Amino acid sequence: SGSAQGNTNSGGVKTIKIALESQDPPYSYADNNGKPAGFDLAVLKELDKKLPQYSFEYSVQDYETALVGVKQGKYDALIGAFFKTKARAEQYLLSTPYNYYFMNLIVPEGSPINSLKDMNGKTLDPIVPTDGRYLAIHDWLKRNPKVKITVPEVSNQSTFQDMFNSVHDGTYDAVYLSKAQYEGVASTLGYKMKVTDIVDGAGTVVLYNKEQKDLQGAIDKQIDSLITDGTLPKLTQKWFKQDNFALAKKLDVFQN
Amino acid sequence: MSTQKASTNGIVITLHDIHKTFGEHEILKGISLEVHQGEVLAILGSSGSGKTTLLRCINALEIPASGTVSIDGQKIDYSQKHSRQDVLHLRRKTAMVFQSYNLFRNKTALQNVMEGLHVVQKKSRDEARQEARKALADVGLSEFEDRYPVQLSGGQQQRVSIARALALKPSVILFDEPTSALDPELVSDVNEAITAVAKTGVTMIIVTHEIGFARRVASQVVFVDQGRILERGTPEEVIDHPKEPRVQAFISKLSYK
Amino acid sequence: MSTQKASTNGIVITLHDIHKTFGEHEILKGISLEVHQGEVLAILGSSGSGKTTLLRCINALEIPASGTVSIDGQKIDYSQKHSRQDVLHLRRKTAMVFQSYNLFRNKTALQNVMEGLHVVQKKSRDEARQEARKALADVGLSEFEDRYPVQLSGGQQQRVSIARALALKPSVILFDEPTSALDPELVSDVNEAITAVAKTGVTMIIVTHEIGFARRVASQVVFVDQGRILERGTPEEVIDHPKEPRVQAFISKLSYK
Amino acid sequence: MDLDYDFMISDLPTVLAGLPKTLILTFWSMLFAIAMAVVFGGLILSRVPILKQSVIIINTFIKGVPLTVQLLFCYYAVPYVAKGCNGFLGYQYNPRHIPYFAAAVFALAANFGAYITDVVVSSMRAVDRGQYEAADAVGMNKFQGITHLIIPQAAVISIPSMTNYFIWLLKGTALASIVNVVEMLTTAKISAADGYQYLEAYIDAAVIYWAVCAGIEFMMGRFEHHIGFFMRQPESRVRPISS
Amino acid sequence: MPTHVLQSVLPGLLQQVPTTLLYWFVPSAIALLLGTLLCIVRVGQHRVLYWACTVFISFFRGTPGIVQIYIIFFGLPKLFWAVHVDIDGWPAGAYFIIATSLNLSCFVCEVLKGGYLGVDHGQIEAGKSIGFGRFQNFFRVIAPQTLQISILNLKNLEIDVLKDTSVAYTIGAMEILGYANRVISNQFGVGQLWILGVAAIIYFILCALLELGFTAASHHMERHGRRS
Ligand SMILES: Nc1ncnc2c1ncn2[C@@H]1O[C@H](COP(=O)(O)OP(=O)(O)OP(=O)(O)O)[C@@H](O)[C@H]1O
Ligand SMILES: Nc1ncnc2c1ncn2[C@@H]1O[C@H](COP(=O)(O)OP(=O)(O)OP(=O)(O)O)[C@@H](O)[C@H]1O
Ligand SMILES: [Mg+2]
Ligand SMILES: [Mg+2]
Repeated sequence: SGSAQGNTNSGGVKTIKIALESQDPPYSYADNNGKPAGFDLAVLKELDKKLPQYSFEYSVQDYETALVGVKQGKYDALIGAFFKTKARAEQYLLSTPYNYYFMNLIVPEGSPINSLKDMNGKTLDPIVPTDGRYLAIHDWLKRNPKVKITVPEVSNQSTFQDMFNSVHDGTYDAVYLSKAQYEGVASTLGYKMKVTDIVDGAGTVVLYNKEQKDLQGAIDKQIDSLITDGTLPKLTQKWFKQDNFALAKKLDVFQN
Repeated sequence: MSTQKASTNGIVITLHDIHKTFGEHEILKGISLEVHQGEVLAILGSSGSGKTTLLRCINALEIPASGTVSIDGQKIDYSQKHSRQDVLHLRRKTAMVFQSYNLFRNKTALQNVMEGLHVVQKKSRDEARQEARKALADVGLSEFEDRYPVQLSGGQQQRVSIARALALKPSVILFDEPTSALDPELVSDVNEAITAVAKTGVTMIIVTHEIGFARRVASQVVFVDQGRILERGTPEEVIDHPKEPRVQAFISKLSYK
Repeated sequence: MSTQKASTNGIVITLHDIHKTFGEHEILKGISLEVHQGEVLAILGSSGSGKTTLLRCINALEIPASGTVSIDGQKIDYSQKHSRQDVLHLRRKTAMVFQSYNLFRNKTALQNVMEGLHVVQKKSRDEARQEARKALADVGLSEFEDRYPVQLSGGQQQRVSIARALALKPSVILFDEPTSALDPELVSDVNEAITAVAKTGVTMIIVTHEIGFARRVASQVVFVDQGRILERGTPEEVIDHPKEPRVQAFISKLSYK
Repeated sequence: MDLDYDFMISDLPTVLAGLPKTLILTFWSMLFAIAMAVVFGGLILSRVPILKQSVIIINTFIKGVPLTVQLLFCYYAVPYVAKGCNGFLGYQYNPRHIPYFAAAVFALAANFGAYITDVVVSSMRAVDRGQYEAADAVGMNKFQGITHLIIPQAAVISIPSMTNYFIWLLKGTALASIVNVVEMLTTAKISAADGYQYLEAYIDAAVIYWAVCAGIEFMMGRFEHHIGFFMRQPESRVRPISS
Repeated sequence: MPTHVLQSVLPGLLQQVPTTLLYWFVPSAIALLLGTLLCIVRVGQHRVLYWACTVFISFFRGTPGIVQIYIIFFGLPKLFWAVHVDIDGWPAGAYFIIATSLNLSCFVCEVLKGGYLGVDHGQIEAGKSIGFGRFQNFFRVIAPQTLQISILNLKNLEIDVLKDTSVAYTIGAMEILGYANRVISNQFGVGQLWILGVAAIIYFILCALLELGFTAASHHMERHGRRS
């Protein structure tokens, strides 16, 4: 097989097909014209500049299709704010983190909740089990066995607005989400919510098809150098108004 | 050869000035008719003259444009409004044998005959079965009672259809060419069955092309032409000594037999 | 009354030892038959004796269990393998008039007749239309050419069906009770049409219950009983002086006419 | 294809555990869909003025709007309805446990009811006119004729289409995940979330669906064979299209 | 909200209408042909072909659409690659059309089969008796009458295919509902119901047109059944 085995053109430049997840703004999404957009794309563009032997070709794709597509070799790599897990490492090659994803709790104004520990005995807004947040919270709970938080499961993720509504009206106690996502809809809510300090964080990685060892090696090297030379921290500053790498170091989740 | 069965009984069917049109075509152009109880009326006429349509108007399978039909005290005036109940009551006084048989496809021969007895006349299943068996035997189909219509020959289907009507013993039975698929032997069997039922006071109207059969079984004959009754009388009168030239011409064609 | 039309022509149809069963019932028990060109063969027999089945076996609408059928040089031995092409060629030598007419219900009367001429015989649409018109006129249906089957009376449908077969002018035409829904006048019209076509050398096999019609139109008569040919000969022989007791009994029932 | 076969095998029982929910959803939806189709079909066939037109408009609307969108509307509407029913017949509204199962059945039944209405109408119309007349002629009233003769024949005619919709509905229940009803396909999806083996999990689900559908096809085939004897051309008269 | 939705989203949604129609029409046309062929085999007597088709149909009827789409989208290029044909560059829409055509064919086949079994056998015999060959009988007698019986069910299939074009976005082929979902997600779910509502109205209009068209066709086909 290998319809996606990169084609090498006369100049020795290998074309790499990269899928971007389509519905995860601001990290990775398709703009209204269907073109890829988002922070992850900006990272890829930086990487492409550094890798003269490769030329990246982007396509935005639905979440599951993208995952299946990389595994089947239709795409060589996939990006879209993916966390790392052991099970995933068995299915794909994973890069080192090119960014860090931070979770906050969004609670009603005046709520005493400031951290996940304050959530002991309380209930989070429901999360779809296929969502990265679901893994993240359960991972955290495993690391903090004394804290008991109820995480209801649903199969249809409600919109951000509805999540905040159901915390605002007291159905649930907090939404487990990133600050950036809250800010995306804050102005449409009609009321204010409190965003706690960062409660957890994890690196996000590129997923490669298992055959793409070389690509993995090349990109990993460049990610490290882009972090060291400050390109990626600057990029996070531009997109998220904060240096995600510095934050990660502070929270002790930095892995590079 | 035929014997005139003079009727001393009351009138069972009265048709008055029945008109029926399909689209622009006027098929029945004012038919009036009276039939006495126990009488067997044969309707003769050429193809397309409106015989089937007339039978269908009698039991309201076609709704006439105007005119009145009354059967055994049940009357409908088609110029006025009439309810579905009226139609049903009228229809329950009659049974019909269709030109194309119209057996219930999902029922065996026996069930075809039983159905009306059990469902409409509310007879017990056993009683209905017994009567149905008898009716099938009368038309020589005892062996075929468990066959479905698709498994029967043309003549067998036609006989089931006749048995179905006879078993109901309604006031009036309407036959549309009941012997068209039957051989001479069976025609005479059916003739016997019909005559026997007529003796019990059931009135019959039979559309037929078999003049011999008409002469033998009918007490009255009408000749229909282009939606009008041209001549009526006893079989002798109409068949043997027709007055109208049109009827004479029609009957004369028989001579080749 | 009938005239024997002695045949000097060659044999067109040969059936040899045709057997046919439905489930456990053996319907045809070895039928052998020869018909000469231009001959009109009438098949008599009581209801359920297998007449329709025999006709259907001749043009392979039913596949016999064994036996051979050959029509106009085209032969199929049902004991051996035969191809679909063989069946089609055999069938194209024949046309059939069904007991239940089987008109194409989505075609008008005219289209019903044209269909075979245009599609099978590849005549131009105009030519087909002209011939179809003529065939319809022969059976007295010129006015009805644009009607759909449901808008026609039983006899009219039957005549369209006859016209459809006659117009094709095949080697052999098979008629299954072609006059069952026709009045005496039309029977004689149809008789004329059939005789006219027979004169052109077309061979016909007619299943009929109308002994008069058979006698008038047929040059040969066979009597079928319970899947076997009991007697065959000229109309005079079979109808007027039958030898077999079974046939005598059958014919005697006619006497009531 | 590159598949994780170990996962496929180990995941099969997990996915299978979602089957009962799928079957229950299918059962109730089909039941109500048929009930609705019979009523609506009856109104169309009996030509009750106004009602007939209303039914046609309702059906066109139901069919014209994607089921996903309808379910999403249910997703938002049901909490309000449920809140309104608070205290009714002892029902206690709990915003954390919204009765979405009923909503899923409702939406699926309405959708398939609209489709099956056409099956009812066309099958009833396909019964030969002569059969209606024969029923009239033996004196049956409309109801008797329809129940004893027309429906049994229409039922046979409708079996192939019904099988189509039955299977379609079985698979359609997967959309119930929009209103948080977790049936088999969603179970499969969730089971794949950790390792991203979506294709493997879906194939597991597909195998189970396929087996169930084959079962349905077989059953309906037997059923038709059983009740449809009279509609078939006997023996040799059954002939393929071509010969 | 509503006016905003109309101004910003409606033009984009409307731009997707031609694609939607394409994703609807091509599979429909293919399925009519392929479904007919399958149906001929399914009512025929060729045992091997019969079972092959039966398994094929049972697969496409019995498995979730997403699996079929994935198998075509990911599997087909590999299959072609095995014979050294590179179809990897085909647009996603092409795969969607292939998958939908196969799936729809199977449903069409079963609908037609039901219709065929409803055709009065006498009609078919009449065709044979006037000498129609297989194809003539098929096109002149069987097909028109089968179509007449099946048309309501075909209509429903077509309506469903039209709506199911929305599945195309799972492999990145865009049409109305996919576009709506994209816009919704790009604004973090704000205005979800309004945007979907507008999309639903567009679908509804298209489906209502289909419904009208088919009803007219069905009425036309039944003209010969009316007694006056
Ligand atoms: N499909 C079938 N299955 C079982 N028996 C059948 C089938 N078709 C016909 N028969 C039986 O075969 C016998 C002969 O039928 P056929 O139709 O040939 O009779 P026929 O001579 O044409 O009679 P008729 O004059 O009544 O039309 C009948 O007894 C009939 O019941
Ligand atoms: N639905 C219809 N639309 C138009 N004309 C019709 C319709 N039904 C019957 N007719 C016409 O009405 C006339 C009378 O038909 P009817 O069936 O009553 O004839 P009939 O006397 O029974 O003839 P037959 O002896 O041939 O059965 C015929 O000319 C026929 O063509
Ligand atoms: Mg008539
Ligand atoms: Mg016969």
